[in-house]
Amino acid sequence: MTTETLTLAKALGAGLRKAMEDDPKVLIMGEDVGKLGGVFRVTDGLQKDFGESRVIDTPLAESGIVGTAVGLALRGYRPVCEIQFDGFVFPAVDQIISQLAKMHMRSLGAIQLPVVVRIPCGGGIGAVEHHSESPEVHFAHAAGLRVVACSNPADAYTMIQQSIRSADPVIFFEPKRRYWDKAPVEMDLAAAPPLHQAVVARPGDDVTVLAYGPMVKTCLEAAAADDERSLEVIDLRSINPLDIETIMASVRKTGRCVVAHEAPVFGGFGAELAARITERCFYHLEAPVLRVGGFSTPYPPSRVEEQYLPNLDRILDAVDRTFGW
Amino acid sequence: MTTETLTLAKALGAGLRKAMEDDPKVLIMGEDVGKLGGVFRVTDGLQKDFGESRVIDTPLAESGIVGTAVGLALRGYRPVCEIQFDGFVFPAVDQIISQLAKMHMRSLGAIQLPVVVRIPCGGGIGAVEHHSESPEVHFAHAAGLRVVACSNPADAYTMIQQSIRSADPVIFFEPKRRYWDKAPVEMDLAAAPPLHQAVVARPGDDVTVLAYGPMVKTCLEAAAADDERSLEVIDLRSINPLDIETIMASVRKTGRCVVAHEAPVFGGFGAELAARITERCFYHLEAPVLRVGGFSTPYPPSRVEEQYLPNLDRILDAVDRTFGW
Amino acid sequence: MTVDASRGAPPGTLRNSSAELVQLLTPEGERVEHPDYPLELTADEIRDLYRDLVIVRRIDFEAVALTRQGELGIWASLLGQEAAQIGSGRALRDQDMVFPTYREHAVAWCCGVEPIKLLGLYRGVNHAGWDPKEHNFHLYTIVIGAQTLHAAGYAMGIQRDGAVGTESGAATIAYFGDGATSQGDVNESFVWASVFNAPVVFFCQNNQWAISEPLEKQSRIPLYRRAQGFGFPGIRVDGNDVFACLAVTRKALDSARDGQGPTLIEAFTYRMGAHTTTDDPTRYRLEAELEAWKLKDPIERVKAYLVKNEMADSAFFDDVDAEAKQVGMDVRKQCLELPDPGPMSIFDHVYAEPHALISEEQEQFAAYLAGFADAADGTDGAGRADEEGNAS
Amino acid sequence: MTVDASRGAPPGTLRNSSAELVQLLTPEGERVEHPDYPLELTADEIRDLYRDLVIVRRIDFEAVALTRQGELGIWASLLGQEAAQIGSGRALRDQDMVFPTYREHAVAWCCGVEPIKLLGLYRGVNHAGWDPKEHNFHLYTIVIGAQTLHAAGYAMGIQRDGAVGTESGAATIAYFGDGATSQGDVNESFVWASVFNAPVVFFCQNNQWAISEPLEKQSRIPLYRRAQGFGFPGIRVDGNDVFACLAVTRKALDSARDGQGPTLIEAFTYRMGAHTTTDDPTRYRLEAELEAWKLKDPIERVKAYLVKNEMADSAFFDDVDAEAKQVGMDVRKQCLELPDPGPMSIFDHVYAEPHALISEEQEQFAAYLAGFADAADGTDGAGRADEEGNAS
Ligand SMILES: Cc1ncc(C[n+]2csc(CCOP(=O)(O)OP(=O)(O)O)c2C)c(N)n1
Ligand SMILES: Cc1ncc(C[n+]2csc(CCOP(=O)(O)OP(=O)(O)O)c2C)c(N)n1
Ligand SMILES: [Mg+2]
Ligand SMILES: [Mg+2]
Repeated sequence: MTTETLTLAKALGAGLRKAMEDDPKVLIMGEDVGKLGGVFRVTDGLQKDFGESRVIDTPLAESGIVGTAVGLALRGYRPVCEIQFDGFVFPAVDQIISQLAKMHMRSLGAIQLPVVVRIPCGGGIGAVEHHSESPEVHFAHAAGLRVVACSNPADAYTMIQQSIRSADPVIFFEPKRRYWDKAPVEMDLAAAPPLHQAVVARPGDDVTVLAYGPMVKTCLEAAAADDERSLEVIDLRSINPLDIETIMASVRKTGRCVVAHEAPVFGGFGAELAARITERCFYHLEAPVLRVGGFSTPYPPSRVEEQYLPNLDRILDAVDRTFGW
Repeated sequence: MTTETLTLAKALGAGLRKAMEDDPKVLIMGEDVGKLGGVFRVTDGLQKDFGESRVIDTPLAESGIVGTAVGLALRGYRPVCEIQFDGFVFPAVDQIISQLAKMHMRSLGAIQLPVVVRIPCGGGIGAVEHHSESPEVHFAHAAGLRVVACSNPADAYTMIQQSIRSADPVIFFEPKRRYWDKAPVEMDLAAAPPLHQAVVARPGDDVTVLAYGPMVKTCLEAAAADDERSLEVIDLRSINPLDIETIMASVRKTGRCVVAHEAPVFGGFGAELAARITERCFYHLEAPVLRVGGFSTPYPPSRVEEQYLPNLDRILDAVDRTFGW
Repeated sequence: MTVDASRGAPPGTLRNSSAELVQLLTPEGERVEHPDYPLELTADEIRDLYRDLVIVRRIDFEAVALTRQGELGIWASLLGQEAAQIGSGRALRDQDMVFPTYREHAVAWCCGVEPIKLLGLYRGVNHAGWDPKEHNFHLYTIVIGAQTLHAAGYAMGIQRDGAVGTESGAATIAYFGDGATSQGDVNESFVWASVFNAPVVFFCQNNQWAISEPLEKQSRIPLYRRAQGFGFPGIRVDGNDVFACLAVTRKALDSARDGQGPTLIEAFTYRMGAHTTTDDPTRYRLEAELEAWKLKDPIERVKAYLVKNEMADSAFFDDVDAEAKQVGMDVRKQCLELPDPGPMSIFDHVYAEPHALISEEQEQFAAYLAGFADAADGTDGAGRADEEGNAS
Repeated sequence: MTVDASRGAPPGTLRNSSAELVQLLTPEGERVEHPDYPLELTADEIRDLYRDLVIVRRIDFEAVALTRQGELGIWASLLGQEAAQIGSGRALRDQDMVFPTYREHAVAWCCGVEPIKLLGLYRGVNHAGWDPKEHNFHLYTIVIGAQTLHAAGYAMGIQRDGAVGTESGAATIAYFGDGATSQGDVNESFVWASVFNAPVVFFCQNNQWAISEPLEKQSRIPLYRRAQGFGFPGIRVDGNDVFACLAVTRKALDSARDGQGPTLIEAFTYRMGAHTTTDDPTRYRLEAELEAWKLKDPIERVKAYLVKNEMADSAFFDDVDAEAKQVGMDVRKQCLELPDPGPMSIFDHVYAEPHALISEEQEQFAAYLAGFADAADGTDGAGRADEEGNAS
């Protein structure tokens, strides 16, 4: 067991590097992933070490990136596509939802498409419009995809490798405002939980708080700040498939649940969580599952984004409300 | 008050024609909408009567259709775009979600985009793949859009006109397997309920059944078939904004609720309904809101679609289960 | 091939620029030579091409009939496009990979895909009935243009495998229609193929129509010139001339395999039938156009050539007809025997690896169906539940 | 402009094909004539162009400085592209409509958009600070290429208004970069514009880079030739030559307004600065390239021309510098004064008409914020709640 202290961005880079070393079929492709190492430097140094044929600066077109990745996977490669920012995944939605997601089923299992689409997501970095979106529910709803979100450097390192090894396509969300967070990373994959397992990030007794990606840290801070109640924070890690067992065990214990994500609440993934949990834990719930998320508006200008994004106060406010029911 | 008996497709055509007569700025655009009148003949005869400059056969590209419609709207027109089938809206998702939906907000209200995007949706007509999708939640989740779904000829006629008059962009879902259903249509718009109002399609006392688009008819059939219980069927008509008041009034009365749609349950619009209803009616609910929908798989080959689509039996099974809680 | 800077042809001329066309066999069955496309074919080879053409037309005919009889949900007929597909399909080598639309039945034939396998999609029993790897023939793609990017990516994989510029060099061929040239994806695939110099042949069957829309709605200049804008060669070939399609595609594939990068081939042809069996072309096009194209029939000219050159006698033609008829009857029989999928098949192959949600829904649905079986009450749902036996 | 059928230029030549370039003013300030682009400018007009160039560079400089000082979140500098933007921008008439990217600050200047209004987006106080209708200058578009379709659609609207081919004819101009040419949307806009013969000028500033990617990643032939593939004229102009950009754009706009349809202009220029203030070009490009382009500076050559032809004396240059400095200082001051949006502004303008969900969330959030105000307990959230006063 070796441990290194890395930022989340560097942990992803290390995971990508490891995957490329382990399997010569792994390719990196996207805009500016080569010499520049991506705008967040996640792929820094990879082109230098693995060459231009494995780390491919592509033309500027997201549908093209995913569409050609599908073709490369058909030829036996394992492409890892980078979408530069969340807001730029939409031109690729057709290739992702109609092609990538469905091909295994359409071919009656003859074709596997082990493609990973990395998407830096979420707000909080003071960016201009289209650079702070949280489009996860679009992919969670598209059968045939696996959808995961890492929240910390250790998971970033293992989950990216597990995703690349997956025989199915994986949409991999990276919490961009956590790219610079540092933490110890266990470099031995064997120790890691399975890709689609949720983990209790902080045990507690009074209320279950569910989050994934960037919101995990915020929820942990909220839990730490609450002196009165004991919050159990679960990092979902995977949103499709969902580890409903871990969630149920917690909610049945606490009887209360708050879900937090950055995407707008309306039609967001929190809706699925709330609906599913209520079905499973109806008689255990002391209050409805409450959702904290972005408002049902376009992502606002950055000078007001802190108000838009769920923060510690809004999460604790929701926790309070579950006790007031 | 004049009434005509029309199919849903013809009612839409009549509504479009009326809108074009009323306002010279209204345009129709899409693939095959001209001479052919669209593959479902909804725009039949319009090009002949209004000319090629108002009924535009476009090049074959959905992003282009919506993107140029945005431009036409910026110039003061009111384009009504037809997407030939649900599965072909994905190439236009970027123009819809990142451009059409956001422009009013981005311009601080300076720009209005009265664009309607008509999407024939859902399955049940024995079609090949990509022709039976139910992508409504993608748009419901995208702030800045209004999203509606008609279920019968009378609504088709009025709702399309109301949508065209809307100052905001409207995604307009048409239940393709109901295109040939006939019913009397009241030709006077003034009598119609507001676009975003849900209606009680069949009053009942024991359980609330929520549906929109193609599932309304199925739910009404289920209600008629249930001899034991009295089902109140609500036709949502609008899914964003949602007429939560009408829904709440019903659920508080019945204490039970079943939601039906064709889209996969996981991450589908039913999740939002279940979550929101539970928040509002927590102490009124005798059972969790149950969802009946497509499975979390790609839409299957047509010879098995009747098994995939929620039918009368599956709806009544869910109704039963709400009583067994 | 020279390209002028003109602002596009006036409407009408787009459909008529035979001057720019590579042709090796006239509609009358006369062999013509083209300096860039020498083609040597033995009598056997020509007879084989003829046989191919006749058989695929027959398969298509049978499928249209099956649709009329309600045995298929829909069918996209290749009538009129046989030469474009057989010519290009016979230019393929085993190692090449094909990315078809939904209409490339004759290319499938060239790749050895059993005709019956094409019918599953149209009957509604599956989304694709063959293993693409087995035949190097990818799934049919219905979303217009999407497959062209797959072809470009696959070609980049060929490059990465070092399988370009060698004896056993491989290439991909992407089929698409005239309408498809308007899609972003198709143009992006041109960007990718040219920038990476990938071994792709873009084979556009310009059948003059995209459902009801004539070519003028997609372009104001001949489509083969699109390639110019991306810096690779474009060539227009008589799509009803199987010799020319063979020669032109062979050269383009050789060039791709050899590391010379992509070529766009526009096969100038005509959709003799409806767009699909649900379409009604009388609403939008003139009978006269169809009549004019009948004179350019892709099969008749090969027959005329064979007869003129005494390469075939009536016994041969009778044999081919008989064989075609037999293939048609086999397809019909196999179609009627295609098993319906059982309800539980809905959950098959959604993921390659186990997936909790699928397993859960699968179990729930099985239990639900079992409930009907237990009750055996003869309702609609229960009736269908009986089909479960067919689930794979 | 002739186009050969070559398979694309070998790498490197793409950046160097000055032979194909329309140039009216050399880097040394020598006036050259081009038969297709006669241009008569008075001394006043030339001085005005010079003034424009200097002022927009100064505004840009100020914005970069403001970003360094943390007053803007990011800035996309136009350094080096002033001539392309001023030349094309000054070719516009009032009735024309501009569809910019995020870098067209100098075009905005030509359209009368007050510089401060451009800063809101970059400071993060709004997504766009101007009314597009007021200036016929659309919102900045960040999603690469999306605006080109808006321009094509708007141009179709101009056609429908009968405002083509008349004295007061109007046109649209769509700006985009070299990288954008790979996007599906941009190619679709070429299809639309050509098929409908719409009055659009596509103005591509080829500044050689798309963030870190050199032109070779987007195309293997010069970009202006892309238009050939769609059947409309493409022309390459020296993008650092304000005269040539003016003349070429004027002609293209005239042609569009006159009903001759679209033109693609490739303004061959160079991004002298970083992609944006968050970019570090030393990671991917050589200093030498920058040095070479410094010799082609768009402002210096106009200055040299003015001096050589005794059209301006040092007093004039001093005046312009002073004016530019003043504009810069004004922008700085106005920037610091830009009010932050209040939290409740999040809900403004999401819809043009009342929307139940927005109203509900708005009320809930107001109540939530009011809770903090009541408690006045000084936590983080409450602190922010105080900003609510600024809500519009
Ligand atoms: C993205 C997309 N949009 C629309 C359709 C509906 N559609 C099916 S075929 C077709 C016309 C295709 O024309 P073309 O590319 O010329 O091919 P052809 O059918 O003539 O072979 C259309 C519009 C589709 N399948 N995919
Ligand atoms: C659809 C989309 N993908 C990616 C990006 C991120 N991005 C912003 S600018 C840029 C490069 C643009 O290059 P070019 O078109 O040459 O314009 P330039 O910035 O050089 O003016 C990229 C990749 C984006 N804004 N939109
Ligand atoms: Mg066609
Ligand atoms: Mg550039």
